[in-house]
Amino acid sequence: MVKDPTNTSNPEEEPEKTRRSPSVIVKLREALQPLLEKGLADLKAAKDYKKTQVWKSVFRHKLDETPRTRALAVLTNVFLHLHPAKVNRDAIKFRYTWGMGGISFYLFIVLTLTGVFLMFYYHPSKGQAYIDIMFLENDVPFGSLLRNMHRWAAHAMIITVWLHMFRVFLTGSYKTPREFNWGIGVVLLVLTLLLSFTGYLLPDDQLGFWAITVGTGMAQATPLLGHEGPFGPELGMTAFNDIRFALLGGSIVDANALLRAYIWHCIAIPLILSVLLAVHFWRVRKDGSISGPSPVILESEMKKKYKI
Amino acid sequence: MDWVQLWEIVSLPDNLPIVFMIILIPFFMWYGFRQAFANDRLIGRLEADPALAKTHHRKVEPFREGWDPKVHVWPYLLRIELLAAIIVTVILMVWSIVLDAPLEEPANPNLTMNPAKAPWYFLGLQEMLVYFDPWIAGVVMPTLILMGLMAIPYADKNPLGNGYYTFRQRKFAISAFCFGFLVLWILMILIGTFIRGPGWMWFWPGETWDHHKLVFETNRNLVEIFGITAQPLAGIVGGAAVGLYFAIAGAVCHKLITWNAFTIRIYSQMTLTQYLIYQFFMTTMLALPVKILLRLLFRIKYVMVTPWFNI
Amino acid sequence: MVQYIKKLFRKLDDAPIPEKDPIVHSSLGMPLAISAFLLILSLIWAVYMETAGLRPWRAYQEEFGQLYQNALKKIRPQRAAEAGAIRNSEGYLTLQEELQQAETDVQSQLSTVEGEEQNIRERLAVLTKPFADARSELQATIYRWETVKSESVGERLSHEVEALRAKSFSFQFLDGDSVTYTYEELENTFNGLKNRQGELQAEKVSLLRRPTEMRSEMNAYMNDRLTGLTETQIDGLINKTETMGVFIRQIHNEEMNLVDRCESCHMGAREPVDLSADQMDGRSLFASHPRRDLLAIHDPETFGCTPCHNGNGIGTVSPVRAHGKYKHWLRPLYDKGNFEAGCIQCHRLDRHLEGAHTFNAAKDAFQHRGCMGCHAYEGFDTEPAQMREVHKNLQDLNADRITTQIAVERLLEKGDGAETNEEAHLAYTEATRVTQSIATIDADLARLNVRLDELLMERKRPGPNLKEVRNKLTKEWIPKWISNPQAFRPNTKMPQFRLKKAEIEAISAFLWQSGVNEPVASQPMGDAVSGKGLFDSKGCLACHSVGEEEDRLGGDFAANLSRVGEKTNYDYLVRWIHNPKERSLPYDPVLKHDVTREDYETRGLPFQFDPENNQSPLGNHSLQVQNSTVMPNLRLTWEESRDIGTYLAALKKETAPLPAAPFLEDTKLFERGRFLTRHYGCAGCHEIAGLEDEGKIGTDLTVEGSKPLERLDFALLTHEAKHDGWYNHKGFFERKLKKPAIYDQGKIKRDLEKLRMPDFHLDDKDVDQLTTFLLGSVESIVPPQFHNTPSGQRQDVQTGWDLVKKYNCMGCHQFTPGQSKTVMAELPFYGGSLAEKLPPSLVGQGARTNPEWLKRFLKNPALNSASPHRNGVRPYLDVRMPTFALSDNEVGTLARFFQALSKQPTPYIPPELAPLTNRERSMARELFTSNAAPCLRCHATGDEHTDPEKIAPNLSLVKARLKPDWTQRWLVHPEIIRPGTAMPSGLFRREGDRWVFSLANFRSFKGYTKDEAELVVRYMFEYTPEEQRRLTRGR
Amino acid sequence: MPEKFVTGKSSSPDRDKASSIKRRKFTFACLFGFLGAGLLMTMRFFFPRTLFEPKTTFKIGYPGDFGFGVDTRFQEKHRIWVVRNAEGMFIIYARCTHLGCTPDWVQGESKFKCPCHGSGYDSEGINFEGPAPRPMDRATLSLDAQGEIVVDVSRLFQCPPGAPCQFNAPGAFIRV
Repeated sequence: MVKDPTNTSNPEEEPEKTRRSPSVIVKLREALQPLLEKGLADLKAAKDYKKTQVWKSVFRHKLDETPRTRALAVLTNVFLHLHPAKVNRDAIKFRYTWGMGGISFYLFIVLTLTGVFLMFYYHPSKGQAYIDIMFLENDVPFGSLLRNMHRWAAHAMIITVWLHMFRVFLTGSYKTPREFNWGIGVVLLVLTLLLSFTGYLLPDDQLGFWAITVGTGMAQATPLLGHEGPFGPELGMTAFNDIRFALLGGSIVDANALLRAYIWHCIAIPLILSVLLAVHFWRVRKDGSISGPSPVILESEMKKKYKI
Repeated sequence: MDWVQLWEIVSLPDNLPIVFMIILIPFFMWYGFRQAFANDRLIGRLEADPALAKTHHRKVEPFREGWDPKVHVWPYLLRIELLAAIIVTVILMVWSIVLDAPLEEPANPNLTMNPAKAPWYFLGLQEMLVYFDPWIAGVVMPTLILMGLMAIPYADKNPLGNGYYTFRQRKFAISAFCFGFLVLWILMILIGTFIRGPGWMWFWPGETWDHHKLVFETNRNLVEIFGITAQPLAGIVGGAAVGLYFAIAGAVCHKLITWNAFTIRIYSQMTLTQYLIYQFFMTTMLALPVKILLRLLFRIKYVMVTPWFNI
Repeated sequence: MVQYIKKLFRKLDDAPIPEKDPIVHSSLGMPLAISAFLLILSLIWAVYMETAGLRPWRAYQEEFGQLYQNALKKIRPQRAAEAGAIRNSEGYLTLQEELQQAETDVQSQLSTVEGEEQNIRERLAVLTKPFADARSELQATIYRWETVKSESVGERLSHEVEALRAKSFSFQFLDGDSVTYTYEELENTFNGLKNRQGELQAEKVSLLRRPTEMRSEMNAYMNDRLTGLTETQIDGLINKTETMGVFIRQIHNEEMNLVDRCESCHMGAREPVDLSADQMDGRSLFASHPRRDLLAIHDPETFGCTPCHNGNGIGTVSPVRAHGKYKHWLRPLYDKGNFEAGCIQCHRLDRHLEGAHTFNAAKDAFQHRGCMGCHAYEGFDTEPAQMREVHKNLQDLNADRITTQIAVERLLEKGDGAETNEEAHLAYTEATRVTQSIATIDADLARLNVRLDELLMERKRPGPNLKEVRNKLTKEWIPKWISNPQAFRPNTKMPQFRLKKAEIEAISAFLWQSGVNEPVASQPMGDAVSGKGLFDSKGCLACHSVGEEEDRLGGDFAANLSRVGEKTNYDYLVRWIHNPKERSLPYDPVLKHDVTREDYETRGLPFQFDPENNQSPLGNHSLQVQNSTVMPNLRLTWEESRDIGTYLAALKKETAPLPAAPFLEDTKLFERGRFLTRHYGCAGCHEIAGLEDEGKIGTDLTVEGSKPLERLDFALLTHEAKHDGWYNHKGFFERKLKKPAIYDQGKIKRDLEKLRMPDFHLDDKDVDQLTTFLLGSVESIVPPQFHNTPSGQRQDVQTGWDLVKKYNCMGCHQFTPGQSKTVMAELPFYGGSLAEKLPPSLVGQGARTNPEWLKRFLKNPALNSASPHRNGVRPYLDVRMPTFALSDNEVGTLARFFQALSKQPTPYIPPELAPLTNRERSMARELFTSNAAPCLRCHATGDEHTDPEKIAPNLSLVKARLKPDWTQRWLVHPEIIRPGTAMPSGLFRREGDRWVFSLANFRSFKGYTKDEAELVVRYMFEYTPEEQRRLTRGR
Repeated sequence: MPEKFVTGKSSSPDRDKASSIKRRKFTFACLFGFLGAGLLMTMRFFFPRTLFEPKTTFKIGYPGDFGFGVDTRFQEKHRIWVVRNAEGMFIIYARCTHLGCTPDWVQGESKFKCPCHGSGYDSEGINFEGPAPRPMDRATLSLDAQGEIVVDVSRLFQCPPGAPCQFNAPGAFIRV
């Protein structure tokens, strides 16, 4: 039968074997020899780890600085592959893009992370909500840091999104073939504002309460759908069945409103937003990567049909 | 000059983003137009010299033969992105450590904050509430803004300036957008934040926000100036006034789109629908400042008064 | 750098094109490195903030631990010394011996018991496991057997069970002997052993009982004598300081929804050792709570800190946040001066709160400075409201009565007109039934009317009745006074209104012209010297004062009379002194005008009105027949009144005649004046013709403290306030009270738009007190079940205090041991031996007197109508217990108050005393008459001729007045009950279980075995005027 | 054929390569340091400094209120059994030492039986059957100044096999 090496290397047995006779030691050493070699071999192999099966399973390609690798690095990485392997040499210039789209996306990620953490300590119920925020500030480690980052990132994101839109307009990047993506961009902008707005109520303090009251107060003036809007009353709108009610889940800003704001803020809107984001990015790629900077076209070169 | 007051407003944590904007917007205006003008000069050169136009790589960015027109994303783009991410993170961290997110008194329906302001990014709309009824300022206007924005690509027939900064080739589009974005949105926000004090009253920067300030703001309707109050006459006259405005504004907008040969060429390519979209949104947009001026200069509340709605 | 900036601003298109591809050959290494470094820095910063920057309590706790330990080590030795002393005290040692004795006694038995128990324990140790196994196996099998379906299996199982039962177990015990049991035996032995073990343990306990008791006794002995912690406890604390971790100390109480972390920094607050600031080297935040007594009543585990102190209990990130001293926290920590504000939200219903000086002072001020004249506040000046209510009910009832009356008549008619007898019968019975209901209505009506009369008596106004101005005042003086009361009479409670000259004239004119025109009987002059004597001795100075600044004398409850001569009309003054309640004309609260002499005459009624005949001639309802002043009637004779009047009338400062004021007669000013008087709310404090029922013109202050800051009108000072840091409730109240007009500052208003609150010239102390009061007047954040809502006797006490304050009883009497000296006691006339001439202290009054008698006494302190000009109980006192014209309701309240104050059971049932036998009576008489016990030499006897030189209360009242048990205690040791009394102590000595008269032994007392003190008491409770005369004849 | 790529640094030969390598190392050190620290911070975040759980110490009345044997009246409220025998009183914390279920007191067989895996304990909480590894734990009890029993279930006494039994430690029982 084959001697199981583990047995021989069993520490209990060893001393008594030694007690018997030197020849046994010799046998033992012989038996152990191949194991030893294997071990050394493994160590050697470990030295250039890039050859190991594990490594290869993770990195599909070499990590040298050849063009091929660089292309693969982008293409084989789920996160990076929303970039093409190569881009217009000038398109990477901050001067052209202002980097606002990317920064907005980064901020969105930051917001998602911090937001998830905040949810661990927040109950969307009247009274408790406010106290939770105070606990966050006073006894949760890094609680206030997280909350601040969440709020400030939200503000920053709004600015960056606006600037992004501004830039896209200035470079005329909404023009054919990118009309549709511009539309999505506008929706994303709105969603960003709504996210921030719904978040405003959650601390359940005066600031949020009145912001929401004023904000939803407008909704009750919606033509036809609001009980104070033109033709609203004529259509039988009251404080209990109009659009504002739908938003607040009541005729006043109260527990229901808080809960609704919470769910819109934490689940519904982020979901929609992420989906649209995906579309947005995908479209950027499909519409031929980012718009420019492309060679200038001269008036004189406008198509014939533009001639009068 | 009440510096304390000024500092109080500026140092309000929630107002900081706006302070940032005051810096960022002009910077990027300059940053963008700097390239636009560079391109315009290039375009000028090329227009003047067809030969050069054939050979030139047609960008202001430096370029030599043999340089790869495309570069690898890894590392050239990614390293920039990494840098950007790090810098943003640092800014955020510092900002969050230095400034606490506001937490005011617990919500109390019986006591309204004075001034009670919406989140700063909606202050433009809230400012509009001064000049229009909620259903316009709060509902119709936002809807129109969005629709208008979405309509832009389809209404703008100008094929030039696609993918590069230029002013000369898109004078009208760019000025119009800047007007909408900077004046009607950003400026309104600034007013709403820094100018509007307690009771939504107008305080010049550095003026003390006095809760007891009294101002002469009694408003009247346009028709009342002519002593017309009785419905339906008032409604009709008001309606007429509104109509009149749209007629004039329409004419102006038409003039703008047929300004010179170039614009006419673009105009010639517009379908009727596109033209109407263009007219509709332009005239509506212009209506805002008009109404605002009417209010600020002539204390006019409504132009058109009907039993169901007022404009 | 510079050229980099140049590059930034250079036109893009004239940038030179580099040789090498700038993208490929540029490096971002440096910027990346720098930004990454900054990233790390920001991270470090964040971690610092988290661990230290935002967690100040960490440092505090470290520091506290150190300081506390030092402090403890300092005090340890003296504690040790004290404990040692006690241990060596002979009492302790004896106990110790006894203990040892007890232990040795039980030693032998104990050892045997323990031996056996030990043995059993060992056996059990061996048995338990196998037995447990066997038992569970057996039970399991049995269960299977019980529940199995099939016969055969059941059969088999039954055998198994048998086998298990039969199975034998053999054991080898440690003590050698080995046994073999069947299961049964095993079970029995096991249980047997268990039971035995139980018995033994019980036995042990009973054996050890005595020693254990001794031990606890010794501990008790030790603890009773220790003044503080023991050495070991201190050591325990020192250990604690070493082991106590650094974490947030938190009090959390669900039902109070309270979370307080105050003790995370203020760690000394509840430590068992009293820590002063300088023990903790000057760090006052570590000192322990200065008022343990309060903590004992308000257990911090339940009440936390913030309910009393305010502040943000959850906050821990910085002192400012935790103390709630920032814009968005609605309940900032109370400042040092205003601590007692915290009491009010739960103790609102308490009129007098033991130990809360500011609280009490503020409430007094609010009542008697006249704040309540303009400002409503829960619990103050309730009479008008009650009156309105009663009036309403009266009207309703009357209406009912009429309707039912009519109903009755209808029914009777129906009965008369009925065809059949039955119908008639039915109708009549119905009628009688309804008539009865009328009777009940009448009963209610009567009750309400009584109550109304009471209210008419109870309602008092802070200011005098201005209908009497024409009789009372020097005409020209009125405008002078109104223009600036303080100038004429410093620290009067009449505030200064900010009036224009014209306004003053108008108001004076209105008041003058609206005054009644009933001439006062003119009085001859009296003797000023005796007047002064009377004034000083009769007790006027308990409320009034004379003299200004340093030579001011007397109380500040009522006016300072130094210059009264300049303003008053002598005749009126005399009438007032004789009976302040006397009005020139009665007021009709229903018809809302004074009833004139004509009204009476036209109806052929005598023009006479007083509490007895107070019905209005104009309808059957009560009149207000008395001035609504708290000034009591001192029952002076007309002579005395004149003398005092003469004396007062002479009190002047400026003798120069006042400038003429013709406008007073100007009728054109009347309406304007009336309007202004109303506008400035004069009627809040004064009774003014036509304005008797004016409402309060001020805001309700019951919850002023929790009014949102935004609603307190800082007017143009808002900005300054924010700037100088007093933009908060405290700041607002303080400044408003100090300078009521302050928030008009800089505003341009028409006179009538200006703030109306007049200037009371409050000193800083008053301001602080009232500020505290207002700060504390909030919507309570404490759930109601934690509030103090006095009921039963505690309520009686509070309602009682209301009256005591209302009538300034403390001016003459002492109520609680804690009360500072009375105004009277501080007067110079009552030095040393004359203390007996002071009004009696009322500490323990409830235990002393019979409430029924007390009521009679309060109604009329003279206790007889025959000769009213004297004191009923202590005729020998110069100072006179006045008649306050209290309503029956008030009298009852006071009686209950005293009972409650000395925790007496109510109602009081006088105990039955055994009647005296003849022998006892003769004994008592002998005692009374003997020179050894000269009771009658000091005690008054109700005899007008002899009483004045007596110095002790009237004995003939004892039966009615006193409670027997108290009387006996008093006889035995008066010195303890009232230190410094003239009543001699040691009249009786203890002999076995009875008290024996110690000053002499009379023949007749030989062989008397009962308690002699009790004998005297019983005699005194049979004491009558006849007996009195008999005795005096005897001498 | 594109020329040889070089990243992160210019390829100018005179440029010192080593320094740029160092710089890169530094940069990555910083970045990974940040991420690592961030991870730790995140973990710390899940352990707030305070809790709002019900009190672990409470009063259950005077020794006189309890007869000999097992008293289950506080099982619902506080999850404890009060046991009194001739020697004194102690508190069994009603948690099976196997997997933490709450056993039931079976009066008939005078034992505690755990519904989850059938562990059985005798009337003093000593395990004698089933998988339970050790007797049920006992809560701290003491008499306050008024002689009332104060129980603290936050400090439990154990009697694990092979380790010293804490059931006789002061606080685990009181003599009455």
